[in-house]
Amino acid sequence: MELAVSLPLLLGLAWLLPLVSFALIVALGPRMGRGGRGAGFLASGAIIASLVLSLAALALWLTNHPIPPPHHGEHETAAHAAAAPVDEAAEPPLPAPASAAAPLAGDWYTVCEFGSLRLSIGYYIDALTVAMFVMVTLIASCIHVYSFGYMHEELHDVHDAAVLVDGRPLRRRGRFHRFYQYLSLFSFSMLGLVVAGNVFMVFVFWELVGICSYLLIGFYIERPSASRAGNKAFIVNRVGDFGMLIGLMALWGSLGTFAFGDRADAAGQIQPGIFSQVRSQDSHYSLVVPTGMVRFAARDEIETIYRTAANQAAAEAEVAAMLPRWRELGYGHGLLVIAGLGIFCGCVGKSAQFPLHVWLPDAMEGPTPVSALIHAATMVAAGVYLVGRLYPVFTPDVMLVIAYVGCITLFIAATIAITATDIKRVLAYSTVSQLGYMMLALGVGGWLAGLYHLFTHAFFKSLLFLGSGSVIHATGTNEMPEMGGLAKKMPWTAWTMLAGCLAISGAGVPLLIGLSGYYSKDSILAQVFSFKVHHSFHGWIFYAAAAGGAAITAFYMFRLWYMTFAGKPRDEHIFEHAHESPRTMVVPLVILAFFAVTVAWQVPFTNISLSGLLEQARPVGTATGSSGLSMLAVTMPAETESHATEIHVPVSLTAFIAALIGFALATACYGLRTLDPAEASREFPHVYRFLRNKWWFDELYQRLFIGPTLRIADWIADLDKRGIDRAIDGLARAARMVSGLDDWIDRWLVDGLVNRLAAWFYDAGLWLRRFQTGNLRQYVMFIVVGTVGLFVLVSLYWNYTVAG
Amino acid sequence: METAAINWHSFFFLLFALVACTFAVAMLLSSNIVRMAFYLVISLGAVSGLFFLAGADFVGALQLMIYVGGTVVVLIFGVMLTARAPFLRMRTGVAQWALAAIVGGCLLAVLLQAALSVDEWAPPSMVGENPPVSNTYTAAPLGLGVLGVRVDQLDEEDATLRNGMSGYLLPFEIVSIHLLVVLIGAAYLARTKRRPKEPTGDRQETVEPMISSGK
Amino acid sequence: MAEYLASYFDSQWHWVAYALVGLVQAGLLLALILTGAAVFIWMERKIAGRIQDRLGPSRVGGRFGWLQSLADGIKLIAKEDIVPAAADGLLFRIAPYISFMAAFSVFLAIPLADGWVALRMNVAVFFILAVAGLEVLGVVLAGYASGSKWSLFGAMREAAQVVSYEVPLGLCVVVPVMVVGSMDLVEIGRAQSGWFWQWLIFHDPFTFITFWVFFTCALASVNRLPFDMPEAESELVAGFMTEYSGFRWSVFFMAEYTSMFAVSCLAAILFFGGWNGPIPLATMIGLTPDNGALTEWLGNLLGMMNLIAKGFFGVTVMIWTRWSLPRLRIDQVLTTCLKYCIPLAAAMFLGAMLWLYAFPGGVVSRFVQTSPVGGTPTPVAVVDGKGGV
Amino acid sequence: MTIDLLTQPVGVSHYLVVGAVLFVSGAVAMATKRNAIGVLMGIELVLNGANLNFVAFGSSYLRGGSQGGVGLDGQLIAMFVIVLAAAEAAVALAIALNFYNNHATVDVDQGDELKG
Repeated sequence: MELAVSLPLLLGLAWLLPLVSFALIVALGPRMGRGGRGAGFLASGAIIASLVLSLAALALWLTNHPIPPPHHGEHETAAHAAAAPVDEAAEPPLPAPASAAAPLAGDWYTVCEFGSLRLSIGYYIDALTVAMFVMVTLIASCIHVYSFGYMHEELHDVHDAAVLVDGRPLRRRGRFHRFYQYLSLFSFSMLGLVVAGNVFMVFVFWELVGICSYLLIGFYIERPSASRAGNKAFIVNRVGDFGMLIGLMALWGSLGTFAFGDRADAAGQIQPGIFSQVRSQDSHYSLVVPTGMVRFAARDEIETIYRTAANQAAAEAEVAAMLPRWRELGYGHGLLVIAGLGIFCGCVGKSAQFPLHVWLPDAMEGPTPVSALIHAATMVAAGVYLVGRLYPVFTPDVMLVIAYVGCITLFIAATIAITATDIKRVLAYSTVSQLGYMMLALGVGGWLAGLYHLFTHAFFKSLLFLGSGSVIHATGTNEMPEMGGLAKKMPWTAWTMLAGCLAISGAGVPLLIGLSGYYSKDSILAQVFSFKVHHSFHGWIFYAAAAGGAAITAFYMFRLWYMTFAGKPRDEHIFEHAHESPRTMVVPLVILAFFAVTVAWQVPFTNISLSGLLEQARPVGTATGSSGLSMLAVTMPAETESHATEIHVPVSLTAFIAALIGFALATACYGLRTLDPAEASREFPHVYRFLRNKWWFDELYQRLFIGPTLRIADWIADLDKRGIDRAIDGLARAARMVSGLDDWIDRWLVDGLVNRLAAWFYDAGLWLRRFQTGNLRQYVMFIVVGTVGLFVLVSLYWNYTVAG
Repeated sequence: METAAINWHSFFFLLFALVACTFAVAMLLSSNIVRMAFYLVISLGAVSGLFFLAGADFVGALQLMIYVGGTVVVLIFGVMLTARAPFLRMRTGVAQWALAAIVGGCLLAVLLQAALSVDEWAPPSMVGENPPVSNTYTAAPLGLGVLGVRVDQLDEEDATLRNGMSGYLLPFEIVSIHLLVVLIGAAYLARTKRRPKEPTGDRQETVEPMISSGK
Repeated sequence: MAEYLASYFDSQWHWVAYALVGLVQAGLLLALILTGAAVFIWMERKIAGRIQDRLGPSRVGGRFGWLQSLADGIKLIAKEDIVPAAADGLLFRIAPYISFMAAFSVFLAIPLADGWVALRMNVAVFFILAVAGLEVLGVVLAGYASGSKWSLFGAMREAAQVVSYEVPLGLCVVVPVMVVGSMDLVEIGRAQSGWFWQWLIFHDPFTFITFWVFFTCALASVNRLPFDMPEAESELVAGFMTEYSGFRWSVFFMAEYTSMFAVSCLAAILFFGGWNGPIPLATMIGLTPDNGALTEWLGNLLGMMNLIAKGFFGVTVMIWTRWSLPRLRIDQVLTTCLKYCIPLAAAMFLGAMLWLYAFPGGVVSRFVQTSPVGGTPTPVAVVDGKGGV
Repeated sequence: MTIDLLTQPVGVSHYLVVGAVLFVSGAVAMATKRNAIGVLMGIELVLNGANLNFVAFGSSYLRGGSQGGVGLDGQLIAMFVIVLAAAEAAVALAIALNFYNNHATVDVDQGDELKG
């Protein structure tokens, strides 16, 4: 089958299977096996089938688009890169990308079409889509299987000790099936978000994953903290989505299309999508303000032209002639920036970036597999994914904003993670921090670096979360100070988690080989370093934050590991009861650990590697550095520049040393206990409290937004009560007076008449009542007498001649 | 004139009519409920004989089956409901009897006057002939009549009458549904509920379980 | 026959001839029934003896005790006629005759051979069902009039049982009526002339099953074991017959055997070809109406013997059943009727209807390629415009 | 006279007279019987009287074999009356039983709670 047919088919099937599972579980739910056990099998079967289909799609993609051998400058074979210095000058700027790896864009189904508004279920498939599919389905499969062990309590009635009803633990029915129902819905939504072929569809599935997140955070709905966290996540995301809507409106209002790719309409005419409008072939795929935006911005002038021109054709010609001029004048540039910022605003919400990052740590109220799947590996990465997907739209200024947001986020989150004691919270802040890394990389032009980190992070972070879940499952607590020494009790969990810690810290032999995090983090740092070449001020800030962040990352990760698994048990009771998790939970851990270590490696004896695959999906025209359309004169370095030896080598060493410092510090404080962390917190009480209270963000928002909102609401309520209600009361009083008058008329005039009549009838009835004696036999007599009487009457008065 | 041969049809008519009327009046005059039922059965049986004589075999058999059979059930109820004192009598006052007799007499007079005053209803002049009493076919024409095919009106001049009016299919169906509803309703009405205190009830209690065992 | 006799009288005395003929016919029928009853009682005692590993009556009348019933009868007639003090005298006295009359009246409409029927009716089946149902009247009256608890219980049970079983019985009877297309028993008998595979029981699987339901219900409606609730001597002394003795008691007894014989004859006519033997012997040796009145008469005589033999066989089976099966409880009796017999009969009714719809000509005659010997069943309801057929 | 009756064919009027007697007996029974079952029996008699009339009107024999009257309709109506009378009897008996359950008697004179 042709690739253009088979790929959408495969991915479409992989996408819809979880929906089928969801629908079936909704319909049958608790009736599927004992305690709804069947729901788990169904959902897992669906997602594993999706995984198989996605793998088939990947194989199909790779056979049709072979990855070229990694030439010099390719990142993951660092030794190779070091051996063959990059000849930057000899390499011409990348031309238009090879059409071999061109994305497949199209529609499965058109929902509706109103004029230029065309809503459709479409697809946009490139290497990134395929890779995301494999990653999402793989991790989701692991988590589905893992949840069999983790959620087994939900198979029967649950006593939730966290919620007290009348002083006793709440007893409720198990929700095993519901958990899998939500997981299926989430898998469907996430895959839909990935495969989406237009911004409209992206938005729909964006909200769908949001609602899944909301439902799953609030899975233990009886716990006030869980329902509050769910609401928080939902509301905070609304703030971001509001900006995203603005961005979407800006795009659609000016470009007239939602679709990413080009589409041939019924007449065979090519309808350009967003990407080809922003970076058209005419402008050699560099970012220009698209014609639509220019015309939108210059609509007053165009109107004038149309008023003055002789006919339409002439007016159109004049407009066409004026377009370059307007473009030069910067018409529509603001619109493009607004579109980019708006969309990024949505990504900020979903990916928990700096101002809106507060929801993610609270989202840890949900079950741990959910945290691993949604709040670490996939959904929160959707923001990064969307930035990567819409990369061609962002102007350098927007990119700078993205970079700053990412930079701030990564630093803040990393610092908070140092003092957190809840094992899941540490991981949550780590996630926020890593997402900041990705944003930073994308912001400084490192498209590949950002998305690369997305993939590697997905594996090791889901691994870490599942490991923490395993620990929580074994100990029944989230607090690290109550753990310790668990490595003896649960070796599998401990060692797989160690692999995850190493991966996230970027462990490896510099310039030679490392775990997956080593490659992605190195490429981010390299890109930042390369950016520093052009903008030393911004660059220094970014670089310092990134390198410092790397050190802090290593510190808090090993702090976590040591506090949990090493040393002596701090709570003997918990330690006694700890045990290794069941096989359904350990096997996914091992699988994910394998991928956390190896996902960035090249497949032996082939050219296949993750970075090579992603490179195929690089948006047209973003490979080269650019400085166009920047109001702040920002120049984005080309990503290939970062492969240069003079960048690569120092960055590798910096990263390695930073990680080493963090590791050493953690070992000293928590492993060997030569340094007492408590002492540090005593010595810097303000810093400690500052970090401990998460930079006072929640309190700040309380003061800034929530408090004023409540005050305004109070005020409006007052207005309602005092002003509007009183007016209505007065009206009602007047109405009562009028009705009192009516009442009098009704009672004395109308009713009086009717009552008098009724009284007469009543008297007549009383009189007639005497005939109803209740004596059956008397009635028979009445009937007989009546019949005879009638007969006599008829005989007397009936004219027999008529009757014949 | 030679005395005409006896008309057996008339003979049996007189026999059955006499039986029917006699036992109807006997039922009226009796005050023992079981005897009343017995007289009623005989009266109804005689009426079914009259039906046979009128050439309505099917209706006659139906009368025998349903009425007479149904009266057996009435009998049982009579036994059941009056079982407290074996031969319970409920006296009716003489004045009421007199009143009923007067009114009933008036009604009878009116009806007889009507019955005898129409010439068309007078006996046909077929002295000494015995119309066939049996070997009539009534079941099939009745069935066809229910369906709207009238075999008795094939030589009718009015085409609308001849070619079938709608028949009685709809009433027939309604009646069948009606019967079903009545059965259910009767079962509902007669179901055992709380009972008032029995003044003297040994006989009652011995009868009751037997009836309820018929559920 | 009546017209023939009447020709010897003056026209005003014709009624004497008619009355004579009527009396003679009734007497013949009565003789048949009474003889039959006597024989059945003897058979019952013999069969019961054999089944219980005894000899039964063996002395009266020489071998086999074949005059035992007669001796019993003489003894019963000679007994004192006792009416209890608490009884309702009139009803107590009249009740046995009502029962016997009902049982006897059934024979009015049963054709003993082709055309040999006291009163040929086109609704004969219906008539028989209606009249047979009257027997219960006598029982109920007897039970009430006896003024005895046992009698009342017996009568109540009888009423509940018979009224319930009339429903499946009627449904079963409708099946052969539907197959033949007539309620006239003579027509039904004629429709089965020929070889035994023309019998209605072999007409289709549904009629086959219907017969067994019919037989069960017939057993119940004549109060034979295992359905003899009204008598139930182990529970109710003798049920409605407790207070009876002597001749009245024997009348009840005769009524019972007469009804047994009647339902057996009815079953024979409805399902087993009536007067037609398994082999059309009469037709083979030329005893048909075509060869003159005498041969017709002889053929009919043969047919009558045939029918009586079948009726006897039916009664024998009933006796056999009685001494083989234990008695049911009253609730089991009614459960059998309402939960099994009625649904089964209704299903058979539907099935037979569909079968007729599917195979209008019948199946057996289609496979067995012999033409019916006694002529094909005549189609019913040939409308002649006078309401007759 | 007697001989006349025996030799003359019967006509519709004869039946009507019998029907009238039955009807009046029934009506008077309804009016005089205090026993609910007796009242029911009176109703049966009344219906039978009416039925007799229907059959008589529909019978061709009673008209010397000639057509006329109401034809088959008479028998059909009689049939419906019989069937509906069975239904009526079932309900009436159920009511009587219920009445008995509530009043411990079947004297209809006791059932005058709804009098005016």
